[in-house]
Amino acid sequence: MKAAVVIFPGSNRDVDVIDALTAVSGKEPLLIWHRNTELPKADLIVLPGGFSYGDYLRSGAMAARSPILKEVTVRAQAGVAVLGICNGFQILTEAGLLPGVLMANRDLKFVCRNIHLKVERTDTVFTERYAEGQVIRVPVAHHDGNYFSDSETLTRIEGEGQVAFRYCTPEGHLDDSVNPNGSINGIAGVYNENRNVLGLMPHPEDHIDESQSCADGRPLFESLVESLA
Amino acid sequence: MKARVHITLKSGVLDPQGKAVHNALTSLGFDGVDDVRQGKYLELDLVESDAEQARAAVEAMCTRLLANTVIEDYQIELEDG
Amino acid sequence: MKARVHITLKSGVLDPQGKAVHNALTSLGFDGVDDVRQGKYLELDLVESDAEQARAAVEAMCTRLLANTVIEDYQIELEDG
Amino acid sequence: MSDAEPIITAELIAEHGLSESEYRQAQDILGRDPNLTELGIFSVMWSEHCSYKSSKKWLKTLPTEAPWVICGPGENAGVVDIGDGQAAIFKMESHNHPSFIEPYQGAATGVGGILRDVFTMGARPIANLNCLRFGEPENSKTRHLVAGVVAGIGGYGNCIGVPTVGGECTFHESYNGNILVNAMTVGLADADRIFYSTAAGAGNPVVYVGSKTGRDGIHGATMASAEFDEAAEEKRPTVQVGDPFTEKLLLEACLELMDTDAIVAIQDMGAAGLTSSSFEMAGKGGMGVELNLDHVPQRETGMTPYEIMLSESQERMLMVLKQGREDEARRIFEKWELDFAVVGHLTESGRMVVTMHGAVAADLPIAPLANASPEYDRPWTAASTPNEIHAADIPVPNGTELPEVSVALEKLLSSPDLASKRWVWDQYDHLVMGRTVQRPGGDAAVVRLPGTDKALALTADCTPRYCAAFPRSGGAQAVAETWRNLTAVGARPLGITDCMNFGSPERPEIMGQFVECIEGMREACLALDYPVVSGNVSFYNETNGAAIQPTPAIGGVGVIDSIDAMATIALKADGNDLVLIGECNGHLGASLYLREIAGISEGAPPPVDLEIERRNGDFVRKQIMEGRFVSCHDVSDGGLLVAIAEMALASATPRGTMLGAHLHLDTDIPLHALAFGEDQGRYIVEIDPVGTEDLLAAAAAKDIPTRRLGRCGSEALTINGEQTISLSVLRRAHEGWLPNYMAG
Ligand SMILES: Nc1ncnc2c1ncn2[C@@H]1O[C@H](COP(=O)(O)OP(=O)(O)O)[C@@H](O)[C@H]1O
Ligand SMILES: [Mg+2]
Repeated sequence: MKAAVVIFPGSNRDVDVIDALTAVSGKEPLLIWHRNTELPKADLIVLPGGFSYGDYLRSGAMAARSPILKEVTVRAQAGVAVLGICNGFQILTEAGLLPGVLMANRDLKFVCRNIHLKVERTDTVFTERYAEGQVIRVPVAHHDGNYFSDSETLTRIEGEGQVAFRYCTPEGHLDDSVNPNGSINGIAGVYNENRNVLGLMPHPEDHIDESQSCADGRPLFESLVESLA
Repeated sequence: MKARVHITLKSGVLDPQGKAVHNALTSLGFDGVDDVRQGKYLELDLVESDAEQARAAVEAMCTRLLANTVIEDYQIELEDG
Repeated sequence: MKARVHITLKSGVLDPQGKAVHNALTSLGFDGVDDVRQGKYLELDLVESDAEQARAAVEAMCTRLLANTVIEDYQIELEDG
Repeated sequence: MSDAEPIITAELIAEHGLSESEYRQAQDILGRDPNLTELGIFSVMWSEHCSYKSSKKWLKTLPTEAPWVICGPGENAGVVDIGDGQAAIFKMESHNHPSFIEPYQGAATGVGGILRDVFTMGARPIANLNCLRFGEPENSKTRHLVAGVVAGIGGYGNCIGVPTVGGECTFHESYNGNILVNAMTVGLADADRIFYSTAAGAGNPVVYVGSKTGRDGIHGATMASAEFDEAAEEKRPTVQVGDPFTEKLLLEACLELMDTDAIVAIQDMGAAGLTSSSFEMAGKGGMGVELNLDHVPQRETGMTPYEIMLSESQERMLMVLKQGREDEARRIFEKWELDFAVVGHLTESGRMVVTMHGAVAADLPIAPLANASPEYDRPWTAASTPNEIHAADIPVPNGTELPEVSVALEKLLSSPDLASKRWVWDQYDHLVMGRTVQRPGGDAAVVRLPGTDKALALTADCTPRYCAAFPRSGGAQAVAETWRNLTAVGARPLGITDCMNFGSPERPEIMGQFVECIEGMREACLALDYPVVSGNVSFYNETNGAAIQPTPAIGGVGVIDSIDAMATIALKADGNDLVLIGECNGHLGASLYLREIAGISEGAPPPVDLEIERRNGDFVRKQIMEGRFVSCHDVSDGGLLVAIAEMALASATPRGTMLGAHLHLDTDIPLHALAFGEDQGRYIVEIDPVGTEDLLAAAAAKDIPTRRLGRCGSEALTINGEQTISLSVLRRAHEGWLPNYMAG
């Protein structure tokens, strides 16, 4: 699998995802500077976490309008796998590649802690290494992760099975008390219609091996390596 | 020419910032507040001096960058300056 | 009665947000912008119907909570509503 | 000179914080009266904050050397060798006054400033810590200050993408009008690629990079050196707004340029901005500088030389480049969309010649300002010896001992100083970079070094109530506690940075606190082979004549040779033995038990026997490195039972189940003194029972006292088989206080 990581000014979890991709695939990803207007050929495009352009104005807003996003959009429409984590998710929604928006967390505070996620489906290139209904533990670290969409869109993405992950209890129950940011329906990640674009707020790339206290994020990268090899 | 842009959440969209300010005011003893809504405010200094042109430009800025029209409304005021 | 409050950075105080918006507008090809300043905008619904009383109350809210006058200015407009 | 050049009056001199004799000294240096710009330069260069004029004499007594120290105090940050060609670079700095006035921005720019101190030396920052002191919770300002400061620290560190992995956060009325916000950064560099601030090479260009200069924070440095009074709060001087996004760009651009060999010297523009950075770089190299302020990137129009020289705008750096390398450097900064300007060059003259609009705005000799600032031997009085408190004199409130112990434990764990600070660190991204192997909540945070099994252990500590009770043992204890925290995770302690927060040095009793804390620190550093490599002094932390508790915050850094042999505090398995290493004397003086349960704030703090400290710690560390302990926790605030409870609470699984212990606390000292006494130099370890006898024997062979405390098991703490304390109740108390308080 050949992966390309797009770096924006202010990206800061680029290191984390580069380390994860390298550890799991054995190959270092290509690094693409945001000003590039051309993307090399790649099987996977990653938009990493961070604070692109400081997240000033709205998170992801300015990066979504940078030249490279035009290229990313073309590739996404052509079926190339695109993964947006945290700020990457915010950028994908701002660019219109994924439905909905990410608003400020319900209690207006940055939140960094482990949460549990229910894997909603395992028939995608991102999740095939997970078990049906599996609950995984990964950290979140964001200020604007409160997923919102109008009710029409919500009905559509729920109906089409575009929800990728939901915040849940360790036992897999949906419960507002474990929703770290107030996301509607506990949504932590969504796919596009074709399920080749995934955006999620939590950080699977920070739970890759046991020294990080848990390796539940690893299968996501293993899925990609396996299906995109 | 100066443009003043107000970006506010669409009605129906939850406004946690406004709610937090409201709660804080109440706990400081400011009782007579029924509701608080928070938005963004931008002041742009424009080279353009023709009002119509200026409005069209700012309109474009709003839809292309300044507001996320999924959840936000915007309002533009122009002012000679 | 409705109060509209604008909270802006004092002149001379660095406005990283405004600066970033300005840069983004420029790189999107909006050339005719000389400067951008970003502030906050609040709409308060007040029980009070007397303008003078209302202004005094909002004034107090601004100094005690809404603005930090070390770096911010505020401006209050009242509106019957 | 502009026509508006004011006359230098006595009033103007006083406003600039210069004493009469200092002004006379300035006249002597110049051989004439200074103009306004020059007066401003003298004022900031000779401010307490920049010149260390009251503290220098005493700071010099601290041990700063060890074979592994690459660079001690005097540079932007300290540097220690951590093996394999790598170096750790670290420093702690205060941003107390600005944070009181504008908590979010004050704290945020504090983080920004300390980050620059570290990456200016060529290090990539890999971790932040922070020491926070707030007024009593009941004070009407406290909640707002906590919320703002924590959000500001997070806002800056999270955005720039450096994990904030540890710190402390306590409350006391003495900080009601003077909170403390001390920020620490640790960076990583190649040991042979360290960048220093000594200017060299006449003709070399002086280059300004980063953000533009505005009128912000003019006189920040003198503000940090002036007492607060009600009027100052009224005046509300300007504070700066931080721009972490620009700092992130500045960081990447500087590191990119540092990969070349174009830089001769580099220094961030912190307090006193362009003035102190240019004077210090030139002063160290014995060079002169010609600065042309017309070239300084400016955010505002009509700025005067005075304003440009004194501005404390953030996110700026000053460098001396090799001649001819300007274009190469410029390309890098332009790629990162930052300002880049050649603002002058070095000369052989030894003078700072500042011009603007074609006129000379200031012309001063550098050495007398940079290297020969005033130095004071301020009068100080020794602290009186506090009275010894005997456990037997501290009655157990209701006669029957046992229930009191459990009630006291719950109360202590939910007291402001001991309550969990999860509410704080949840707002800090403590995981970004993906290398945090011990998160906040343990004894020391542990951050893995990329590509290796090694790690850095980091901690920050101080116990101000000990320092207030008896500064000398308080100073020693602060150093020892960081050393112990590093040891408890299995790290070899390498060195410390300090942030000395005190009241006005012009008062002999405050100066005495400073002198004696330093003396205690000196003794501890010597005994533990644990040098001071960087630090910062913040005086004048007082309001209306009431000073803060003396607070020498210590940041400690150690190295773990293999993370496989690292220890954590969480209890691990049913049936394991719990053993105390170190001696119990039941010392209750100046303890939290005394303050929180008995309502008494007095008595001598626990004695710090540094020889015992070293012996016990070296023993524990060796055992951890050999993989003998499954968990380890040092005993500090709150004493033995609090430490055991912390270990049990830390064992919580995601589903909330916890592992408790059956404890045998039978002894000749009263139970409450055994449970809550704060004797120093102690560790609790969890060990597989097959190894316990060997451990006890190995300790005995070194004359190290040990005590079997009991065995892990059940979901509660039981004491002497008589009393059961529910862990879920303790957890609720421990985790609940801060969020409940903040929601209030
Ligand atoms: N302001 C803070 N920022 C980050 N972590 C903090 C802060 N305050 C406390 N902590 C964390 O809480 C834990 C307990 O702190 P403390 O009581 O000072 O520990 P100790 O007694 O071991 O020195 C530590 O892991 C510490 O890093
Ligand atoms: Mg400890």
